[in-house]
Amino acid sequence: MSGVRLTLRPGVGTSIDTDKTLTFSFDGKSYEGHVGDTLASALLANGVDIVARSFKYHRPRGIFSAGSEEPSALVTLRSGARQEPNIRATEIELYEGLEARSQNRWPSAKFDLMAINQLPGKAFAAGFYYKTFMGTPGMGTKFWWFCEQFIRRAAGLGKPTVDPDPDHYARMNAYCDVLVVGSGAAGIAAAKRAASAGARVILCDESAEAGGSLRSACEYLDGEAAQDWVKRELAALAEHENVRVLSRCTVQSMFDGETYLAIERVADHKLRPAPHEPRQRAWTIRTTSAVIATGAIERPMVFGGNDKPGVILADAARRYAREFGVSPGRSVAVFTNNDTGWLAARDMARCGVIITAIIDTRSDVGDAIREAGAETRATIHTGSAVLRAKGFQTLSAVEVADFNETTNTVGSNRQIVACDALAVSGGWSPAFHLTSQQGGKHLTSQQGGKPVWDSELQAFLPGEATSNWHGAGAMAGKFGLRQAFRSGEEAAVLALADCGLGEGESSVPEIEGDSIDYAPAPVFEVRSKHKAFVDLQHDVTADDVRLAHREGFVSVEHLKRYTTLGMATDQGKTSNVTGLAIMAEARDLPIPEVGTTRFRPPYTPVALGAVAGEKFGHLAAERLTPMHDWHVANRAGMYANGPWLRPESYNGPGETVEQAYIREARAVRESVGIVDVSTLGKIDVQGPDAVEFLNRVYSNGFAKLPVGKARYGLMLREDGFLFDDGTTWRLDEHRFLMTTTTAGAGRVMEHLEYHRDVVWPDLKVALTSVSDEWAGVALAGPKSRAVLENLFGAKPISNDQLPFMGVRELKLGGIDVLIARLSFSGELAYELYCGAHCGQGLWDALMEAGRPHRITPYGLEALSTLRIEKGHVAGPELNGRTTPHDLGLSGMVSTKKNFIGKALLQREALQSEDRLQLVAIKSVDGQRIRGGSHLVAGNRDEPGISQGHTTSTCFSPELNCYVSLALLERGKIRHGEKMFATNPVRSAHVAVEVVSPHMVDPKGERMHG
Amino acid sequence: MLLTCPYCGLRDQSEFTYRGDANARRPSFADESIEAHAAYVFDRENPSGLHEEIWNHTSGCRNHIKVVRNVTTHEVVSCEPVGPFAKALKRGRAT
Amino acid sequence: MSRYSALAILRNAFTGNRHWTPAWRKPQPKAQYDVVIIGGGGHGLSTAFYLARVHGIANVAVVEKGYLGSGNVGRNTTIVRSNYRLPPNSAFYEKSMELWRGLSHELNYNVMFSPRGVMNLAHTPGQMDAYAERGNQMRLMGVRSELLDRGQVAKLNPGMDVSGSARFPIEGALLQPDAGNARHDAVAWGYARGADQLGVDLLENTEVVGFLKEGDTIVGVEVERAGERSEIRAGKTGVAVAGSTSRVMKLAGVDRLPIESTVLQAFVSESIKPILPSVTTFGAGHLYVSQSDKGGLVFGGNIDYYNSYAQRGNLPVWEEVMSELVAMFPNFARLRLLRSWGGIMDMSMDGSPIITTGPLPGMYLNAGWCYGGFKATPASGWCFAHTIANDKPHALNSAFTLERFKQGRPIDELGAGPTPWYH
Amino acid sequence: MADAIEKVSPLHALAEPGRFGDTSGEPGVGLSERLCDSLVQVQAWPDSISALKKAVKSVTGASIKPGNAVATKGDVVLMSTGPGRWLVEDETDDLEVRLRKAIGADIGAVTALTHARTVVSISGERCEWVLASGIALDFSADAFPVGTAKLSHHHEIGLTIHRTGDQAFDLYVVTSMVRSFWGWIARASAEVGYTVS
Repeated sequence: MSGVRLTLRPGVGTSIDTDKTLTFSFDGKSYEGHVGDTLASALLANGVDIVARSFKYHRPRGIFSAGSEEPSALVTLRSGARQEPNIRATEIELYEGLEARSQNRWPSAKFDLMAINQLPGKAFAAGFYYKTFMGTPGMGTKFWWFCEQFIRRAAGLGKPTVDPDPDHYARMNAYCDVLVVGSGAAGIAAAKRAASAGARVILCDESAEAGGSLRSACEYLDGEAAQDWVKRELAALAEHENVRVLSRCTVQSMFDGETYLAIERVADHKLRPAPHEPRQRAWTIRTTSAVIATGAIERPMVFGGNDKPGVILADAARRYAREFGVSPGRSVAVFTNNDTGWLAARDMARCGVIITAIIDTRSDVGDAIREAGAETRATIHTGSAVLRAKGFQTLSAVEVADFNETTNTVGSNRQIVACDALAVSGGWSPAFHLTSQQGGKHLTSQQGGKPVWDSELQAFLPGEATSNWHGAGAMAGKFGLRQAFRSGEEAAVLALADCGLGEGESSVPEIEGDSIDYAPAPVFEVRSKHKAFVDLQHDVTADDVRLAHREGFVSVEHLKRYTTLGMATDQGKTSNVTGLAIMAEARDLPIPEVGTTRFRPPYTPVALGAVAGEKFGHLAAERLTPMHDWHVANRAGMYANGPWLRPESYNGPGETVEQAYIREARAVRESVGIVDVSTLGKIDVQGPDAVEFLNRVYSNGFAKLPVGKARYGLMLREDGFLFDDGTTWRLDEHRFLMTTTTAGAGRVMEHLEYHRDVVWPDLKVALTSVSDEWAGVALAGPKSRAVLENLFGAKPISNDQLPFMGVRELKLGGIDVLIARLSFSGELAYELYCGAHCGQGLWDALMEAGRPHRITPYGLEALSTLRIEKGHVAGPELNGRTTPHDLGLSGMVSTKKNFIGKALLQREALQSEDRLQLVAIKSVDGQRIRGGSHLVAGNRDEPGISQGHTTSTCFSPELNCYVSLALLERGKIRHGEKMFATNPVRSAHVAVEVVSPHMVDPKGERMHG
Repeated sequence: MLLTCPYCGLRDQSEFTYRGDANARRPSFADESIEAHAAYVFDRENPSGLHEEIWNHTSGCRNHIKVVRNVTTHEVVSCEPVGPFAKALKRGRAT
Repeated sequence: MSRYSALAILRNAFTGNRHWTPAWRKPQPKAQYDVVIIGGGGHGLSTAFYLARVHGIANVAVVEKGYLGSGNVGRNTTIVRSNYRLPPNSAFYEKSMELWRGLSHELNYNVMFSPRGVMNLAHTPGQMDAYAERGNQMRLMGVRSELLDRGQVAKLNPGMDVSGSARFPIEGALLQPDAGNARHDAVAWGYARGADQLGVDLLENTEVVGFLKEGDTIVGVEVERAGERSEIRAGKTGVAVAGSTSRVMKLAGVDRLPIESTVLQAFVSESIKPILPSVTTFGAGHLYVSQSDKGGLVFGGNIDYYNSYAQRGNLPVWEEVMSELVAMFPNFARLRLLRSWGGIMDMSMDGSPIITTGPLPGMYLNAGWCYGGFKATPASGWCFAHTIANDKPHALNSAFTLERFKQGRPIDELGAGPTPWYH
Repeated sequence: MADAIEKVSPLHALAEPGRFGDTSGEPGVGLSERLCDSLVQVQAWPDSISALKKAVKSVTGASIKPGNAVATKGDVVLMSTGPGRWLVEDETDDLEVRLRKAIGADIGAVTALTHARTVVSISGERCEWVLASGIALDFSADAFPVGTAKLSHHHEIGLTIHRTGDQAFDLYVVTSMVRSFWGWIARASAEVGYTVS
């Protein structure tokens, strides 16, 4: 092929601005194009014929189409961090400085050493990989593993970058009454009609310029050139207050509930996005109804060498001539089985393209079409077919044979027709990809979604709608401008009815131009002994399809999976129907009985970053406590605890985390420490039935909890396993403040709400999450009371006024502070809650008051150390597989009342004493017990099986050794036993002694003091 | 997919949390039998076609709704309020 | 029937590939079989294969509603691993690994098992401890595992965001070096061809519409083929229909099971040159990704959280999955999603499978694979075949009972409890 | 005794006044933040809705409006957040106490949320566009009229959204996540340009 820019005049190059020249590069060579060009049109204009190599055989490939259906012309666009592999040259708009490279070749697209893949030829057919590389018996997978390295490197298309994407992405939620997909004749008609009835309309088109086929149409609408008409109408629509027009915006997926995902390419037509401009925007469009007017995709014909650069779809060739003023070759032949090929030839000729021959499989062609043919001055070969494309690398001639329409075979007459481009038309396939994504059946329609074969059009049409969508134009089999306008309006009326709106006004323009018959002859393949391709990108040949048939892979899904037909980046847009037709012929079945595969979203490939949208790099919200800044300023390492960030430890200069937490924990035991507990879940429980409700959801009793007291409570799941724990404070008769674990807050809230609403709706209980209302600070250590006395005076804090588990409200600095005497560490301790916005103030006051006692802020690690020493369970022990009995909490399980989980806790296996039970272990020789150890009887070399595992591990300053809580088989009766904590992945094997988990102050004298 | 919250109106599914089969009915509170609870907790009819299920409008009013949905087509057939205010909401009185 | 080899390929190439024969027969159903397996997916086909190969029971039919391999075996992300925590799972999946390693040979079909390693990222020290605990359990069960630090992770994954400023910084990872992936369709076709060669009848486009019963005992199935109904009698009837379990069991009068069906989506990008060597999972959410031999990134995340039989998912999972993927690999943002699809998962109440005799006499049930069924394909078939042949489970599947729920013996890896969509 | 403890906004360091994002034209939106003096949730039992409405009226002087219409009177704002449930905002500091006195346990529940929410206000020509870029609601004036409130979320961040004007919204954001929310809304506003006051 050697494309060439035509002499530009009115009607030729309607989409480009020849006054504006752009410089771009391909494979390092610099070229010029115009504003309005695509990369493909600019390459064609510059005579670049080989732009890519195919996936499997690395055969040279050129430009095959003019749109998103392109299977061949894939290039790598941009470089560095913005490098994008597999971009279709037919879609990318030319911009100044555009940089593109061919891919999947070495050293160049023209000369690719990997083309050696063609040599084994027929050996490399469908199913090749399944039949070899098994290696020899006993070798296991090694041989394949070895070969696979090379195969992987040879496969793949373009190269990805390893640099992070420098651009950002955005999302948009949009609502409308009628979404119109596609802004061709049918889409514009639908949008106008819907807007005229007052509907909110969104009109999307994947191209930069709206108009679809109108952009290259030769017809006049209301006496105006189609191109001018489109521009005017679209401008009017865009001005309409109810209409939003989105160009460069591909509707990719149809989801449930009339939800559509569309991707707008905001800045892909620029060298880089403007500052603050997203590269792409993902539109989530929720509509009441939709008009799908996505047009149709031209099909090629299958014949020998049909993949050669120079073979191009006829309508694409016509568009290059009309819109971009480019001829695909110096002499162009046309091969068709339908009238549209002839009209494409005529339109090209009118633009100045030299048409040398028109070859039609049909012998009987209408007079109007013959006239159009005559206008091109080409030699006419009816009842003929192209048997083979000839030429080294690129097309130089075609071999034409006479064609028998009844047997679909060629005769013996052969002629060589010289040409460097061949425009082919094998009929049209409606683009109902979006509606096919829905698949499945519908309540009211058993046929819904399933495509229907139209033997007149030789095409599948979308099946009955499964939801509120209405097909229009070529997508629905309504070909030609007149039908497109009419069906667009009809679809809009149906969509308006879905919205409960009136019918609006009709405004179909008067159309001057051809009346075209789109129905092709049922010819899909011209059989010859030459390699003929069905799927151009994946190199699936017609023989591969027949081989699949021979080997029994005859169902359409098997065909696809066995040959990879239709699985390339174009998802078979130009090859699926042809593949089916060849399989149908092999099976001697009508095409529809072979079936179709369901199209899957997205319609065209979508940047992963665009779907991530504004979440790219901002994966999840962080939850911060009111004292967050103080922690950071005071050298706290922050630890992600679910969405929360919590201080891990406050690391003094040169101090390790371990040194820091040991210091902090020691300070608590010896004097006083302060810790931020704002992250605990807090639920306000109120109402006349609040106490009854708590009594049902906790395994221990709450009926008799006095006002002004807190109680530790256990919650079980319905299946009897531990769910969560925490304290609940009775603030007055009908008002409680429940606390939960940090991680469990959300699920506890949902659990409670579910039971209140669904199970016991008659209980008068109000549940409100107040986790964000309260800042929480815990003071712990023998000096904690002294600190509080500094702030509140001695009396309110005395043991009488605030006994263990007591709760009261006091004033401090003009605000209310709730104080509860609770201990997680086993020391004398308090929790103080105040309004979150005042949290820092409370913290500062406590720090100030604690200064005489060298108050020490402590983090999660020390908090954990203190509770491990005390044998208090937390998240790692509440792992969803433990029961109260396992953790030594049987006393918390009421026998006097029912509660959630009680019944299934009685199941036989949960009552067994063979289960893993909570113990502590102590390192006996000073070695460090590391997290994740298992308890075994044997030495390092022969550890034996696991009898249990550690759950929470620390260095205990109190015991001066490494300790851990652990779950051990029958652990309760094994205190004193010597074992090993083995940790092979961390290369540790530590001798340990099993002890009671209550390692510090087992009688609880300190916290009660 | 969109669901109609009887209080907030038609909303995107991302605002809701799925809470399972609406026909899994907890035994009466007095019942402590393993059989009855095991059937409630573990056994599901899991039909294709119409399915009655509970959703919570977690990112909205936090009310629960009983949704009848065709699980073969994802078509939402109805959304009914459940919970203390179900009657008021059914009568069309938001509050 | 021809044996596959490099030589056979060459020989056939010289004769224009005209002499290849069907990979399996398309037989007419007999009136009676020793065993009928319902479900021509991976598990049903492997069961039939091992019945014939290991137990010498070849008078077997596999009854498939659509085409062979039309269920989850052809819709998954192809990950093969045995990095489990709880001993019953660990032993079972390690048996599967052993079978995977010899599978291409055993079947004379290249299933492209690729032991490229499975890496689970950890994002906090606590998560590292949890992975250490799992890795140690694996080691004690004889499964290789390694704990990697951040530097080692970075080295193996060019492009991964290992910076401390990531929203969920990567602390390290647990690696099972012998795990990897395989070509899913090849597994179905390899088992199909293998079973067929041993005499098993594979009945495609044959839908079970009822069960034949004598009293309570199942004695076969009623099927519909090409619009016609017929009876196939069977000494034993095995059910291995994954997402359709509840539907099929209802035909036998079993109305309730500890299973709910949900949709799981999977995604594949365009083909690119190799960039991702191992199977990698993101630990601060739910995401797994690997690169196929063809070059596509194959990935997935959580199920869509609702019951579904629609093989079609929704947008929230797309957004979640893509945002996690590009959080882990910010260089993937410009790569492009090619295709997504959905499969129906039979989610059990503890996230672990059921391979058992019963629940009715004459019947055997293989179900509850949640979304872990692909890697189990060999061991599932091997154990199910054993269970059918011997009328009792093998030690490897003896914990995967139906009764475990009522007894209080769940096998709950995540500790998520009896909420199927949490597993 | 401690010094007076003041409220500190979690956004105090983030919401610096100025002009940000695209500065090529007029700013598309303006952002600001504030804390509530009092924000209290009241909820009735199903049989005591009218008693609760009466009690609210007696305390605030304002009448609850039907549906999601927001009642405002002076500095009082009454927003519905669910069946039988409203948020009451005013500029006093003892609203909770007064409401609790008027609403006994037989009528309903009273819960202070003054600190649980931080209010982010957005105004300007492009405010619908900015909000729609992250929140799955229909922000058009027909669907979301001035003087109504809706509950929604931005990913995991819960929001109560009050349309205070044609081009103005108050968003009551969960306090612990308001910094993340601010980060998002600032990024979303950058494309259209924004001011912070």
